[in-house]
Amino acid sequence: MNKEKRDRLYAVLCTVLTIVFISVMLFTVEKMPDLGRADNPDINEVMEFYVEEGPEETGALNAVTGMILHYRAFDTLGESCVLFVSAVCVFILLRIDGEASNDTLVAIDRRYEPTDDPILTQTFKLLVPAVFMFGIYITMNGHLSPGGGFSGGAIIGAALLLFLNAYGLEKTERFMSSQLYRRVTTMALCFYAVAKSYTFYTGANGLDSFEGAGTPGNILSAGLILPLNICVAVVVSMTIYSMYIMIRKGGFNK
Amino acid sequence: MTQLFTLLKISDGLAIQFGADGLGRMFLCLDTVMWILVGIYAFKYKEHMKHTKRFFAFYLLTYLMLAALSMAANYLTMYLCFEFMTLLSMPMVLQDGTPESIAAARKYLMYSIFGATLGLLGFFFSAHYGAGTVFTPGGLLDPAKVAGNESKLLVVAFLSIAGFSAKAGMFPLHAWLPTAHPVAPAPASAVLSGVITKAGVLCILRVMYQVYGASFLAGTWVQKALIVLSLITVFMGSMMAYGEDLLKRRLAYSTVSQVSYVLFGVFTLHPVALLGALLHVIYHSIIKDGLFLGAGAVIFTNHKEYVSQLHGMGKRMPVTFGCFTVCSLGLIGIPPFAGFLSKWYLAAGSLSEGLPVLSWLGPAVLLLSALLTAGYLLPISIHGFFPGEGEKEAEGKEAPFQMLFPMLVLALGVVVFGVFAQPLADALLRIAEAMF
Amino acid sequence: MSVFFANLPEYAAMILFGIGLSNLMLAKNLVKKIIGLNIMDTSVYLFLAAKGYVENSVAPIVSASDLGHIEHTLYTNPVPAGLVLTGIVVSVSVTAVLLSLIVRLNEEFHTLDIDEIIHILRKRDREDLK
Amino acid sequence: MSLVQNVPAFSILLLMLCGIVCLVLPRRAARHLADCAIALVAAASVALLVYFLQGGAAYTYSMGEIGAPFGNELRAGMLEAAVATLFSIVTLLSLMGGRAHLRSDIGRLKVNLYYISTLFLLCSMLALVYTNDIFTAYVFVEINTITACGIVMSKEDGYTLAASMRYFIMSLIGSGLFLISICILYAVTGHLLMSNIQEAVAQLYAQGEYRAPLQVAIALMGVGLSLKSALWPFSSWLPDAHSSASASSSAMLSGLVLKSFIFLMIKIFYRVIGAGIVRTHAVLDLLLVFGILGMVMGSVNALFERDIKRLLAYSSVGQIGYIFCGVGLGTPAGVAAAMVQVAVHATTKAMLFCAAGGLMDASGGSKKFRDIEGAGRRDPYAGVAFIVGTLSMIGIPFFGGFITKLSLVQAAVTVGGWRNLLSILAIIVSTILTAIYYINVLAIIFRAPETAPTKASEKLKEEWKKQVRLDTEYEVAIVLFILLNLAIGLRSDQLMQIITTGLSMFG
Repeated sequence: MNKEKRDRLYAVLCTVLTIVFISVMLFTVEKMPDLGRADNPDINEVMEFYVEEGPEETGALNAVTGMILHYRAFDTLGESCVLFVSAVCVFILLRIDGEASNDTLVAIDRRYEPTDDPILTQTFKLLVPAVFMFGIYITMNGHLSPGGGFSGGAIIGAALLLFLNAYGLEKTERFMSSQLYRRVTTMALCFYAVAKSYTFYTGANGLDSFEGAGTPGNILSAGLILPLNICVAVVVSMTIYSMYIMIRKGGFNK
Repeated sequence: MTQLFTLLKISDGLAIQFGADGLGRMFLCLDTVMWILVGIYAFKYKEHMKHTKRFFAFYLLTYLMLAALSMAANYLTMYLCFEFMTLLSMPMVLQDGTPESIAAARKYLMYSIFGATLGLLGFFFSAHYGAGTVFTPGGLLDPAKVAGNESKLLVVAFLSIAGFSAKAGMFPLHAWLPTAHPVAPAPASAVLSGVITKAGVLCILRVMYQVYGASFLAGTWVQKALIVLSLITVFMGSMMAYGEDLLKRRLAYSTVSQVSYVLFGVFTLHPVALLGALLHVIYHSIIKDGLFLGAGAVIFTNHKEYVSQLHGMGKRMPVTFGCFTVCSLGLIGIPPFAGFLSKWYLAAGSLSEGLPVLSWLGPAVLLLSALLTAGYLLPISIHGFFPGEGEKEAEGKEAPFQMLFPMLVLALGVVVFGVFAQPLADALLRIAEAMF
Repeated sequence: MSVFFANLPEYAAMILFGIGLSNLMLAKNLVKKIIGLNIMDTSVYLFLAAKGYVENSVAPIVSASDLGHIEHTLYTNPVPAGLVLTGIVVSVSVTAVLLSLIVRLNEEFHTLDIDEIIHILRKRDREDLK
Repeated sequence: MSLVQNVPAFSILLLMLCGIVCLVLPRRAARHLADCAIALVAAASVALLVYFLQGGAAYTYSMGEIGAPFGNELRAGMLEAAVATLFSIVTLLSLMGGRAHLRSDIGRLKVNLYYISTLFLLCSMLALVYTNDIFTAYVFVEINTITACGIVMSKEDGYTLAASMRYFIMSLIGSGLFLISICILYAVTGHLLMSNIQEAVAQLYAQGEYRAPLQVAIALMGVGLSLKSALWPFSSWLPDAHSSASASSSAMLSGLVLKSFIFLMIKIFYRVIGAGIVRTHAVLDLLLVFGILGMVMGSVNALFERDIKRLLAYSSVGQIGYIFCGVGLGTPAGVAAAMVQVAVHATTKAMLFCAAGGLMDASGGSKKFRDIEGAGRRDPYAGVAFIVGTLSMIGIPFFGGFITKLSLVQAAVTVGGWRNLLSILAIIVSTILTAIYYINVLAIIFRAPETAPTKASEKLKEEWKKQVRLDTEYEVAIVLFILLNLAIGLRSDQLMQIITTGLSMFG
């Protein structure tokens, strides 16, 4: 059975498999609880607790952020680790260490830098401060308004890339060096892990923790949630920037 | 099994336990005597061999495992010793290191491991369906557990017995014997065919009589199939040996057929036939070791491996060929010598067993194969002593005395056990009765 | 008829999942496989978001004033929203690793077809054996 | 809550912390930190196991002070503690065993990245073992997949990159299906914690509501996780990935990563859905049939291999078939047999992969059979390791393999019917095939140089003559592996007792 026949058979098999899969799933979804009805199984005491007692207990008006960073914090710690580990994998793959001379970089055309088109650089220079401010606002008010560490971090990451394209590699690398990346990411994640293991330990063993809720509504009201939001934002933005620089240049600074 | 010695106990189901019963003691004596005689022979034969230290190390380790096997008190210990005896006896086959010997050793290992795995399957089932684990005459299967699924157990019984018979060279799994013997050094092949095949027979005896129990297997398709297989081997072994020119391969084929004599006696599940089988175990060990040591002596002194080269060798090597002839007569079953009594009991036991066709077909095949045995053994002696005028007589000198002494002892044994067989037969009859 | 349209977003999600799955299995080009993967994951998040929706309700962000007496039926379910957030981060990181793998594979084999890459590797094996 | 009950959370968070800190440490410091962290976690798991052996009951450890149905939870029992101990010890030994290969395979500056991936791999495996919340399980399944690819990719040659791409795509299909089944279960029951879901599912089954979504969710869960743990039809990626990675990575991949997904599947079948409901479901028969096919096909493929690591990888596919056969039988005895095989295969296969690394060192770094002739004599540690591995695989009593076969056959016999017949047939066939190709390997690595009709090139001949300098860490690791194997073989009764009581506590 030569190659084409095998590929055709594989293609036919896959399409048939997918069609069967879609039909089975449509059949099951049809049997599932209807959309939006108030008495669905998932509108139960868990959801009620998160929406009603959540804000008082955690001080976060945004119930989703309260749930993510206080009740299901172990999940979100896993989340940040997923980001961290994927950054490590990208380093393993793309980072060119030390001895790679300039011509290898040119050979893989990783020295490519867009010619600085005046219109773009001027608009970027106008946009960069606004985007930074917006990102920081989203992160800081994560527990009071929609947003939080992940979305704020993504916006700050995007702002960093804008800065890189506006001011070019040399200026960016003056402050975005490899040491900075490693130290800041490690500090943020270590703070996150240590803070959360403290709350896990005290919670599980029934000790009372200092984490007060403060008066819900103003910035410092949500105990640990604000610092954790900042850490998550730092990790997310750093990861986005490092992945971009790895694919583009294979390293932080040469 | 009177009192048990537990070497290692993991749980009630898994333990290494040893206990001496009649059967075990008989096999232990047989192994020990054979090992001493062949050992004396090997001390002289080792001048032809490289790596002699390695050979004797594995020679003794195999003896250790054989002794442990005969003393094993439960299925697990027996399987463990059987497996290690295979692994330790394999280096003796590849002693010369030639590519053929490596191929033969690998074939030997593959057949034995295949057989042992089937035996392992038997252990799993006996562990699950058995009342206890120690060998008990009449079988250790718990009737309550066995009630529903006899057919399943019969299949497993057939597979495990067929597995162990791989070592005893029964028909479907016999191919390793004719390839292993020509390449192995003479003492190794003497021990391999004389005693190690009997280990397979011992395992089959234990499994048939002391795990499943004679009553469980009597009259079933398993017994009939096994008897048919053994008869095929008996006939096929003698036919193949008849046409074989390489002396050691001829003797290997004769081993295949003679051990199946024993298996035929074991499978008929009748005390007298079992007595015949046990007697034949002893007689065949003595005779086959004598034959192989004779063949080894011929190879050692005059480097002649083919039967056609031995015309007139009897005059040059009178003692060797004398013992060779005595052993051949014993194997054929001529009355005053050892072989006759065992074949007699085998035939008597099979006839009184009453299985429809097989009870008379068995003795007929045995008789026919006895004639064939005469056909492939006597010409060696006849041409050896009375070569025709025409052919050129082979030159050569007699083997050294250290090699002749074991052959003489064995030949003497064939005569003694032939004539004064009654005490031996009574002892073995008691063992045979105790098995049911 | 209303029953059919009751779960419209879930139907869309399942069909999208099927499309993503088939794309992931059938596409020759690796980048297309990654696109298929993203379609698959996004469809799951659509399914989750649809599960959290409660008719005429608002996002679960309470105002400071009515902290004491919150009526949970007015708000949508926050749990699926949290799961979607986590899921999106997982998809982002997995896609990043896959894309960097594709960059390295392209540098090494100069092709984006995984079957061709395997073919090249098998040829390398055969040369070593000779 | 005594101190030792914090061990599950402590070990996961400690590994996470050390993994994060390794980013800033240089190569040597990262190595020492990784070793100490894993050793500490191993010791803590042993302490937890002793706590349970002295009669401690299974307990749930809620992360943060919230009650049951709300926050995240871990659940620890005797079985989880035993599996965690096994995973951490085997990871430590694999790292030690493959240390020489780490220096040669991985770029000097990237070794600390390798240690980060290993630490997070073990952290995610322990999280999968302990977690009582299915969405946390999904998150750590993803970490597991990414880090497993990380340790394969760190060797950075053409084979590993292609292999990890195929592995990644196959795994992502698996986790996509797993995520869909989690969403369906959540939509139907409204809970994410395993014990709460079980109550809701039992109640739904009683009322007969949402029967179709539950059935589909169970089926997707089974297919998704078996896809990730290389059950036979989905295992085309396994031989490339495990044979091209460096010695310690393939040891960890083959020994542990596949097992963590299987343990998660057992946990979901028996704690999320409940034993009664799962036994009536057809997915168990599906797993049984594919497990049986895997046992046979894995061994058949391994027969024709001419490369030591690909042979071991194909034999892993066969051994995984044993585990799925045990799970597929559905009875507690079947699951116990599967867990015994998890323990035995983890130690044996990891040892064999480290020994294969030693063989490659002794024969100029080549994996081909014709180059490693007589390597067993040049590197006696690898030789003895392969002997012990072969004896265990053949099923010699008082070795690991024998205990697996014994417990699996006894589980199959109690089930009876076609399942019993097929699984016993498969066990016998796969044992014989395994015996054949392992004896083949022994014959090759112990062939005396002068008798071997080698086709090896001249350059290789002096390579063989050169005395092999083995580093002590590799020797210590192999010796400890052998002792671990013998311990499992000889203490099998206690292992079986731990597993059965663990399973009874499991529900």
